[in-house]
Amino acid sequence: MRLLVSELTHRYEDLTVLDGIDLTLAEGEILAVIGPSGCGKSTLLGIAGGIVAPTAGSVRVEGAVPDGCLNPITFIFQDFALLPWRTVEDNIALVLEHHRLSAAERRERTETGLRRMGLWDFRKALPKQLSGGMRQRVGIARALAVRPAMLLLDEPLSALDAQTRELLMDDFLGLWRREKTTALYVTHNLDEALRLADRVCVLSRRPGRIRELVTIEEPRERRQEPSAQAHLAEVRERLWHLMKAEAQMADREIARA
Amino acid sequence: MRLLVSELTHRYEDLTVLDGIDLTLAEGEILAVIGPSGCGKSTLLGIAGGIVAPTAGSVRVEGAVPDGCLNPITFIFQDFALLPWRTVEDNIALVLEHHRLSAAERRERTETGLRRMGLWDFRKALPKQLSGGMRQRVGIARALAVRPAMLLLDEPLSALDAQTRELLMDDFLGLWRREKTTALYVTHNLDEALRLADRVCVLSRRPGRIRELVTIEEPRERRQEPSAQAHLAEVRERLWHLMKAEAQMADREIARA
Amino acid sequence: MPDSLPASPSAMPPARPPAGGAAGRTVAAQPVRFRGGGFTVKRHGWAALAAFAALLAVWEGVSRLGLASPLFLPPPSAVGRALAGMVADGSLWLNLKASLARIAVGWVLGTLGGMLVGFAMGIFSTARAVGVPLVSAFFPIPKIALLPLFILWFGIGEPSKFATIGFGVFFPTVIATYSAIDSVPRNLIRMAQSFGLPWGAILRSIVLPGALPGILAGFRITASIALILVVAAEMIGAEYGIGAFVLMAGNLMQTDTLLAGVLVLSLMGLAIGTVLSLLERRLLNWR
Amino acid sequence: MPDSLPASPSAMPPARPPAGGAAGRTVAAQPVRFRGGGFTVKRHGWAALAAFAALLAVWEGVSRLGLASPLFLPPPSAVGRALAGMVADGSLWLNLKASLARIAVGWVLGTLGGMLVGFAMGIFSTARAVGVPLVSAFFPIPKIALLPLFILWFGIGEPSKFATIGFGVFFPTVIATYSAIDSVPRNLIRMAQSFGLPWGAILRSIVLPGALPGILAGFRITASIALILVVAAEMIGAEYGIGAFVLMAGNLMQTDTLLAGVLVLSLMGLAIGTVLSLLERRLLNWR
Amino acid sequence: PSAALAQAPEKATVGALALSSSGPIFIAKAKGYFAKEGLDVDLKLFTSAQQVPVAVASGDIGFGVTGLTAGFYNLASKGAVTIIAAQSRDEPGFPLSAYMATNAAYDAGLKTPADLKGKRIAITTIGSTFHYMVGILGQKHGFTVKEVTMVPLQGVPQMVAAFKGGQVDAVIAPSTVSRQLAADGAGRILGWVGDETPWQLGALFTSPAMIKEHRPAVEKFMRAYKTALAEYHAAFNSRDAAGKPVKGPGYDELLAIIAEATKQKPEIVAEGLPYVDPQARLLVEDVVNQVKFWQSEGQVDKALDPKSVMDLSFVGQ
Ligand SMILES: Nc1ncnc2c1ncn2[C@@H]1O[C@H](COP(=O)(O)OP(=O)(O)OP(=O)(O)O)[C@@H](O)[C@H]1O
Ligand SMILES: Nc1ncnc2c1ncn2[C@@H]1O[C@H](COP(=O)(O)OP(=O)(O)OP(=O)(O)O)[C@@H](O)[C@H]1O
Ligand SMILES: [Mg+2]
Ligand SMILES: [Mg+2]
Repeated sequence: MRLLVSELTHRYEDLTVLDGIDLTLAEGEILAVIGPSGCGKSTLLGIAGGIVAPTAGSVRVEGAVPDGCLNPITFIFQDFALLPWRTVEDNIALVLEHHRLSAAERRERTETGLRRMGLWDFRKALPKQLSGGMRQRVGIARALAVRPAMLLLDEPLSALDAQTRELLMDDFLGLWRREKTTALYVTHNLDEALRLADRVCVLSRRPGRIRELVTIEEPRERRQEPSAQAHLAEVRERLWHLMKAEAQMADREIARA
Repeated sequence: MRLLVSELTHRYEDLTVLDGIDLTLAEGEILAVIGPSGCGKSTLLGIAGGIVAPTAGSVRVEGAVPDGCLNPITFIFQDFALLPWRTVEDNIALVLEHHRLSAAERRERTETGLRRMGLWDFRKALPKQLSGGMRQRVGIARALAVRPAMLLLDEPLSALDAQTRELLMDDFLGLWRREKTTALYVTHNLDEALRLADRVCVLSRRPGRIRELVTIEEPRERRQEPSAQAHLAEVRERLWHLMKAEAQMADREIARA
Repeated sequence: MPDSLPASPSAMPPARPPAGGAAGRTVAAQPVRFRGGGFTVKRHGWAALAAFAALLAVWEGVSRLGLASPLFLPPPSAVGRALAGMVADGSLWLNLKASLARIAVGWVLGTLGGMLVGFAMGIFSTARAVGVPLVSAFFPIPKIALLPLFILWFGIGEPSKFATIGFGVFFPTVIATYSAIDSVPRNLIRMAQSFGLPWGAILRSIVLPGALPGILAGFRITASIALILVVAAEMIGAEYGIGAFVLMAGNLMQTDTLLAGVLVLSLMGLAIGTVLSLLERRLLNWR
Repeated sequence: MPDSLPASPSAMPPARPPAGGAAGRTVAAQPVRFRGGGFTVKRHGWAALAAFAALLAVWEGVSRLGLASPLFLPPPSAVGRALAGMVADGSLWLNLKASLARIAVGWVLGTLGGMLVGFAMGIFSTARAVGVPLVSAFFPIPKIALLPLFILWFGIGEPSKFATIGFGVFFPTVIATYSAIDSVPRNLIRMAQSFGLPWGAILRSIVLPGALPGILAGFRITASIALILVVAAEMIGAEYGIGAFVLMAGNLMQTDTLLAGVLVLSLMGLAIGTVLSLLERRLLNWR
Repeated sequence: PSAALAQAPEKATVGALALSSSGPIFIAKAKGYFAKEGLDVDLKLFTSAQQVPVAVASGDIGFGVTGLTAGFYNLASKGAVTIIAAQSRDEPGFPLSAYMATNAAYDAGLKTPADLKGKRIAITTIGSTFHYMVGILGQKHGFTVKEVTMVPLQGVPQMVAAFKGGQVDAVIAPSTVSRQLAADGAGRILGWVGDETPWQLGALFTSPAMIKEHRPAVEKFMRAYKTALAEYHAAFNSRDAAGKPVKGPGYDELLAIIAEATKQKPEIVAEGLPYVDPQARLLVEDVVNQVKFWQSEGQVDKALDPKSVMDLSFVGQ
């Protein structure tokens, strides 16, 4: 599925957070969005997912929807958003409950998700019994259960420790290799963007405007190889250069009380 | 100040979290401690700081204490631990209040901390009005106000976004260049350890034992230079190799309910 | 995939889910459907006033139309007249003054005692272990059942009234206080210990301000309880007081005067609630 | 640095802080001093029993030594005898049954009504805006003041008793419910919306279970209130009931019987508290 | 009404307090006099006199017997209740309520009821029978209620507690309570209300609607009530020349009925049996005085015509 964002502007009361965003995601593309804190990244994602109503401008989708898709545009959250009172498998079942699926189909989808994410042995566990990494795996399994056409990821790894982050990035790469789902990936972390994205969209400090769209030429599969490092270091340098001043200023800005 | 940890073992009820730790920190050394989640890193730091009473073994200190030191062993916390009801300057003043300092001395220490951390304009702000990075800067200013001989840092950057993390690492480097304070730095993040530490202590999964003590040969000041990258990449590879299996297993371990 | 699928797959789940395994579809460009919103609290300043006005209108209407006998439900106009009468002959102020003094003293005593015990239970494990069951045993004892004993213990003067209100306020304050102390973030206490702050300073600078929100929330409940108990308290030989006034009106079956007294209690409740809101906004502006 | 500095600088702040700017010192190897601990709640199962035993002993002692007249404060042995008498002649069960039925029905009605209104106020902004001031106006109205009107409105049978308890329970339940709904994490609701869950499913699967802890905490308060109000309720022409029993014992100045009745109320409070704890442990095991 | 309807017993409920002053009602019920009239009468017991007329006003019960209070007259003034017959009354030689002084007050000179002027007297509530008793005592001895301090304590137990604790100088207490207090040495009985100021303590009442719509039923109720009254009067109200009680016909049987209904020991009941008029006639003068007294106290609407609170057609006065 393709995403077409045009002339998008958003205001919370009198605070403008997004200003004239124009953006197109190609079928199967992964676009990373980086930008200083408070610049409107989560808002942009919310608008793309139909959770926030934009003040002006439009977000449209078109293109292929996979077989059996129940929720074409699906979020993966930073805080996992698991129901603490449901077991792992019931958390996944939640998003299937209000669809008319056969019991077998429902079971099949839950089980596939559990197995793919290595959660099978933990299907009866409550979220509180899981580590952060396991919880995000549940979040991913839940998203996969609806067979999405597009994933919106809002800093999916930033609540995790660095080691678990590395492990989950491998999971994501495996996922995309199989599914080719279009994805909008919001992050603060240049390394994540460099590892996962086809293009990186750099937003300015609030009100968020597109400062630059940087394409990473190296294919995803080869980015771990030594030969790729030079190009990646160069892109990294360029992105960090774009970011640093904005980040410094944003960090020193007193939040609205 | 030097830190001498010997034969340290700690149990919470019947859960052994640290087992026979022997460790020596040299004067002015920065030792990073990495290890999977739940392996006892925070416990080790708590014991070193006199906040947790060890089950067995001893932690001793000796050596130089800087001029005007009020609290030789001082923590910097992951969650900043600021009093939300106090302004920035009063949060710093808190740790000076119960000492018999002259008003001038107290003012001087607070002001120095505020200015050094670029907080002067925010001295009247409440913590809720600050970004995460600014909050941790207040935490650092507070620690500096007591002129510590040794800093214990428990994942001081892991609650921050990647960009702010980069900025604060620069602050830490500046700090150590001036103060030469001994430091025990707990982190999950290999990049932080590689950027800041003299040596890296890798702990095993719970019960935490020392798996290896890796020395980073490259001096801290030169680690950003291209010539250092080869050595650092090699150390990184080695550390990640030591970590990965343990991290994977720890991540999949159901926490004690 | 069955062709009963809707043409709009955007953010909308298909109305009939797929049963088979045909190939995926392609959809034409279409806007993302909004599916958020709701579950937030917006302010509607006018609504409260409108509600009160509507309530009064319905009440008056019911009486005017003769749907309820004025004995059973005197119309607001009659209640208003009774209230105006109280204002005119000065009895409102006389009664209000007497009750306010009792509420103030009783509430302050109960609150101080409750906070003291609550702090002890919040800080010392032994005090907690002893206190919790005692509180749950004594809390549900109805004050009115003990009135004769209160007279024997405290006489019929003001002390027994202070005691009635004070005991009613004491137990909820104890519970609110120790729960509030439980909710003080432990990391702040560990921080203070790591900087070598003495025990007293930790109590004063961390535990007390950290428990303040919970304690203030408790005040909201105990203020209502104090108002409720002023009637029980003034059962005991009170000459003046809103509670005594209401009791007398009830005994004399003067339902309009009774409701006028109840209205005064209600207004006192609203007033105290407002004061507490202001206090919270001032003291807890750091939240 | 002044030489008045203690030899132990480890985790201990210097007793006399430095005033001047001499050079740093060096200290010999010494263990890090422990400065943590405290401010946690440990369980002391025995303490509660010991406290109750001590309380009873002192009370009995005071009576035995003649420090308090048996009319004013009958010794626990006399209260125990009175209670045994109630058990023997079956009146305990008769009274308990009547009161339990009233508490149960009144509490259930008040709770259902309160949860319904509380849910409306938790979900709809307009209901909230209308409800909050109405609740703060009606909450502090003392039920005993309204007894004469309750008789007129609900008669002298069981309905007026249910109403007394029900209204007492209603308002705290409303407050507990809408506060509990406020505390349901908004991110879970946004998640459900993003998966296209219908409004009713969000309510059922997310808002209701998420609000449960707060609602159960409210039950603790309303259970105590129901016990307190059973006495007020049974002021209205009740033949049997613990409240009526206590009132009658008071009328006959039988203080030992009175306290036996109060003891029964207290034990009911403890029993209900225990049941709620078990319920919480079962329903909220996910916390 | 058809024959079938006439055969089915008519339902009625009567409210009363569990006191011996309600004796005639208990007797009429226990001995089946209501049933004989074709009435199925339910007895509803209350704990406070104030609630009985309210229950009549609300339509929960058809009849009530209890003491007359200001609240009663307020309900009467709103057309909710009407007195149709007498209940008990305070009569010389019948010790129902005692004026009692604490020992301290007695020693300080409170020796007779006339000395109560200027003293602190515990009563149940403003507008209660106790309040009126203070009022008529004042009428007799030339003081107004303003010249005594009445301490309303809502209930007898609180009054006893305040009396024992020395919080008040005096109390007007029911005979059982006052004898107990005197026996305990907590205070002294100064005299009896019946001896000092005889008055119409209680009445049988119903709602005007009842009289209007179910007059035959009211008449049946009255016949049964009067039968019981006469029996009660014969058994308990006889006195010998010295004023000592004489056991009349059926004494033990009726005493047992009342003891059963009030859940008290017969000996206790026997000590406090009040006087009743065998024809259920009211002390009309006193009822008028009561209304005027409450009106002068500002507790009953001045517009109320004292005569309008009574319907004397059933007792033929
Ligand atoms: N519901 C809301 N009402 C009012 N202001 C809001 C709301 N949500 C967000 N904001 C404000 O809008 C701005 C942008 O918020 P947003 O969450 O989109 O930023 P972000 O780029 O995701 O930031 P971060 O990197 O910290 O996640 C912030 O200043 C925030 O305070
Ligand atoms: N006060 C305590 N009582 C009981 N168990 C505890 C306590 N504190 C920590 N633990 C347990 O001890 C183990 C080690 O905890 P610790 O916080 O030292 O680990 P850590 O290495 O800092 O983990 P992380 O990387 O997640 O911060 C964990 O399993 C934890 O659940
Ligand atoms: Mg965001
Ligand atoms: Mg830790």
